[in-house]
Amino acid sequence: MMSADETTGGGGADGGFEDETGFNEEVVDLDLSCRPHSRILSTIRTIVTGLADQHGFPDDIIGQIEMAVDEACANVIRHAYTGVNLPNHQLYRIHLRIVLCNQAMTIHVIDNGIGLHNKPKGASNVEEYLQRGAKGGLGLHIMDRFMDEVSYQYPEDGGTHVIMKKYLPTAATS
Amino acid sequence: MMSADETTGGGGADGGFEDETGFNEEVVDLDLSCRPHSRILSTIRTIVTGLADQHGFPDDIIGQIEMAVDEACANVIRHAYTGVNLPNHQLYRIHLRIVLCNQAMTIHVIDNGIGLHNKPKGASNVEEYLQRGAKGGLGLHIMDRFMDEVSYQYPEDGGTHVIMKKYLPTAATS
Amino acid sequence: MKNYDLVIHEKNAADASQKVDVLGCLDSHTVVDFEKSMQNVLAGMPSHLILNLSQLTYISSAGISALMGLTHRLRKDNGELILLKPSEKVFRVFRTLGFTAIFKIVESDDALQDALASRLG
Amino acid sequence: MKNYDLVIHEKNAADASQKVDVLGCLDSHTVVDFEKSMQNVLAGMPSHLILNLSQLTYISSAGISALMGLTHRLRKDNGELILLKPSEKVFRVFRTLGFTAIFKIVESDDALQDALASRLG
Ligand SMILES: Nc1ncnc2c1ncn2[C@@H]1O[C@H](COP(=O)(O)OP(=O)(O)O)[C@@H](O)[C@H]1O
Ligand SMILES: Nc1ncnc2c1ncn2[C@@H]1O[C@H](COP(=O)(O)OP(=O)(O)O)[C@@H](O)[C@H]1O
Repeated sequence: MMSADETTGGGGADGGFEDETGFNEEVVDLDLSCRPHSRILSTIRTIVTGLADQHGFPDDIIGQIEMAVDEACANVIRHAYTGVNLPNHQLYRIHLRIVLCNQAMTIHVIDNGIGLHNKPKGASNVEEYLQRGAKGGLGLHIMDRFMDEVSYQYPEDGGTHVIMKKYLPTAATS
Repeated sequence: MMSADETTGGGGADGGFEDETGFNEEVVDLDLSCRPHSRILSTIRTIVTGLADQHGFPDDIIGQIEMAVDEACANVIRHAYTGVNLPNHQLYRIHLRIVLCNQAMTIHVIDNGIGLHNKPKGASNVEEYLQRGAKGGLGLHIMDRFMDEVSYQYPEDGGTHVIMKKYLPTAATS
Repeated sequence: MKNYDLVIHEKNAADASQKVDVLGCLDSHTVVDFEKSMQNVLAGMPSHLILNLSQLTYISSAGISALMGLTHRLRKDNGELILLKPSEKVFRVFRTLGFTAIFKIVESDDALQDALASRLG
Repeated sequence: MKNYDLVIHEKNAADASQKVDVLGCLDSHTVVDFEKSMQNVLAGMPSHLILNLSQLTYISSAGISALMGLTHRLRKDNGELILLKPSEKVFRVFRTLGFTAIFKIVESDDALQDALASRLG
């Protein structure tokens, strides 16, 4: 039913995504790409909430997916390319891949930036966030808290590849 | 705060779209890409209508943009790759570029297919469509009828690049 | 992600008309199933085919072409395709493109009864 | 494509509190303008800052951090940031993340009057 995620390979450059979905009738997948400017965030939220709604998620969960994706993209915009010198200006991008299958919605957020290897662990709760002086860590915490699965990959050629998955309520209970 | 965008230049390598937007603060642009399967059409319509709505278009015009884009994408799916043998399966794609600026929404629909060079002119009205036995031409007619500007480009390396533009009602009357 | 469905009603014993509710969207994807289902319906030789479009949320040129095909086939046998209560959005598309002059469209169940009575009476 | 705006009301002459309506979304993009505007508002030394969030449709971590910053700055001067009537969606985010225990949130204009009276009285 969802060959898609099982065989998932790397993200990578534009068009270099591996075909991971085969021709499964039940899967819809879509690549998005844009410049990493914060004014794109509302556009991305409109797209993600529209697709989550069409896919049958209830409103409260749509809000969670919206926020997790917004945080991941805001991180690319604010952090990924700081002090990075890429050979080609077209490499400064946010890439998204959205995969809709019977049981879940999976969103990949990919950049070619400095990488999140030695990331400050996301605050595991709000107290921790406050102890740090309410600075940093809240975005990663929100992604963790609001999505069912979050994982990070670090493509060989650099950058960060975040994969977030949310199951449809009915599928989760079955 | 937003170092990223400053150094960002042109549009996509992604199919070689030209950058028409420069660094205009008011412009949002976004590349989309997916496999040319008809089940993606409802997903594309959800995205396009969501963005048109966010951009302030009234419902009746949103419906027109929705239909024009749907027809252009359906044409890629049904016609562009018929009998085409591309060297790489990743070239069988629909590319969309959506540009939102102050006065208008522009949608590019691009394929790497056989090209529409000797296209049967879109039916210029429904009578003409009926005289042909109600076969063909209605899709191109709808695109022409519902959008303010429609133009076709034929990239050197093949395929079809349709550009459709719709002005915001207030901008059009100013 | 169900955005297309059909409800095929029993053929009316009195006048041999048949009603089908079309739900969701009729686009280049869903029209394949729609045409197959309509072929089965027409095989039952209904006098008239009534498509209830009140819950049709979207129609593309592929959907319109399918309706044109049905119209022609039914008229050949002195039948009629009747489009019942199209939503405002779908009606606007028919009107803008000039299809209101071609399709038989009725806007209420009363008008449907009148239309059937006048054709069959 | 206006999806963020502020309405900055006159400072209340009686209790020196000030109200600001926050409209639309407070995300990583719009928070830049928001923080600049709030700096100007705080320069006027309001006793309390009341943010009317009834028309706030979205808030991200950047928006929440900005509210945290305002809370701290106001409390330092014995003032308070009061969040008035957040929409259900925004309130749900505050609650799920534990911020209802940190922010001063009031759910009606009556409750706001009570809160101001008790703080100033
Ligand atoms: N895509 C990314 N590339 C590089 N660094 C990142 C990325 N995403 C997050 N980070 C790092 O992780 C930290 C924590 O991120 P987050 O929890 O969103 O909080 P904040 O953005 O407020 O610092 C950031 O400060 C940044 O150093
Ligand atoms: N992207 C495309 N690539 C190749 N040929 C196309 C493309 N778009 C349209 N065409 C050609 O133009 C014709 C008219 O298209 P259209 O008006 O949509 O009607 P229909 O799809 O019903 O034939 C198609 O039959 C096809 O031959």
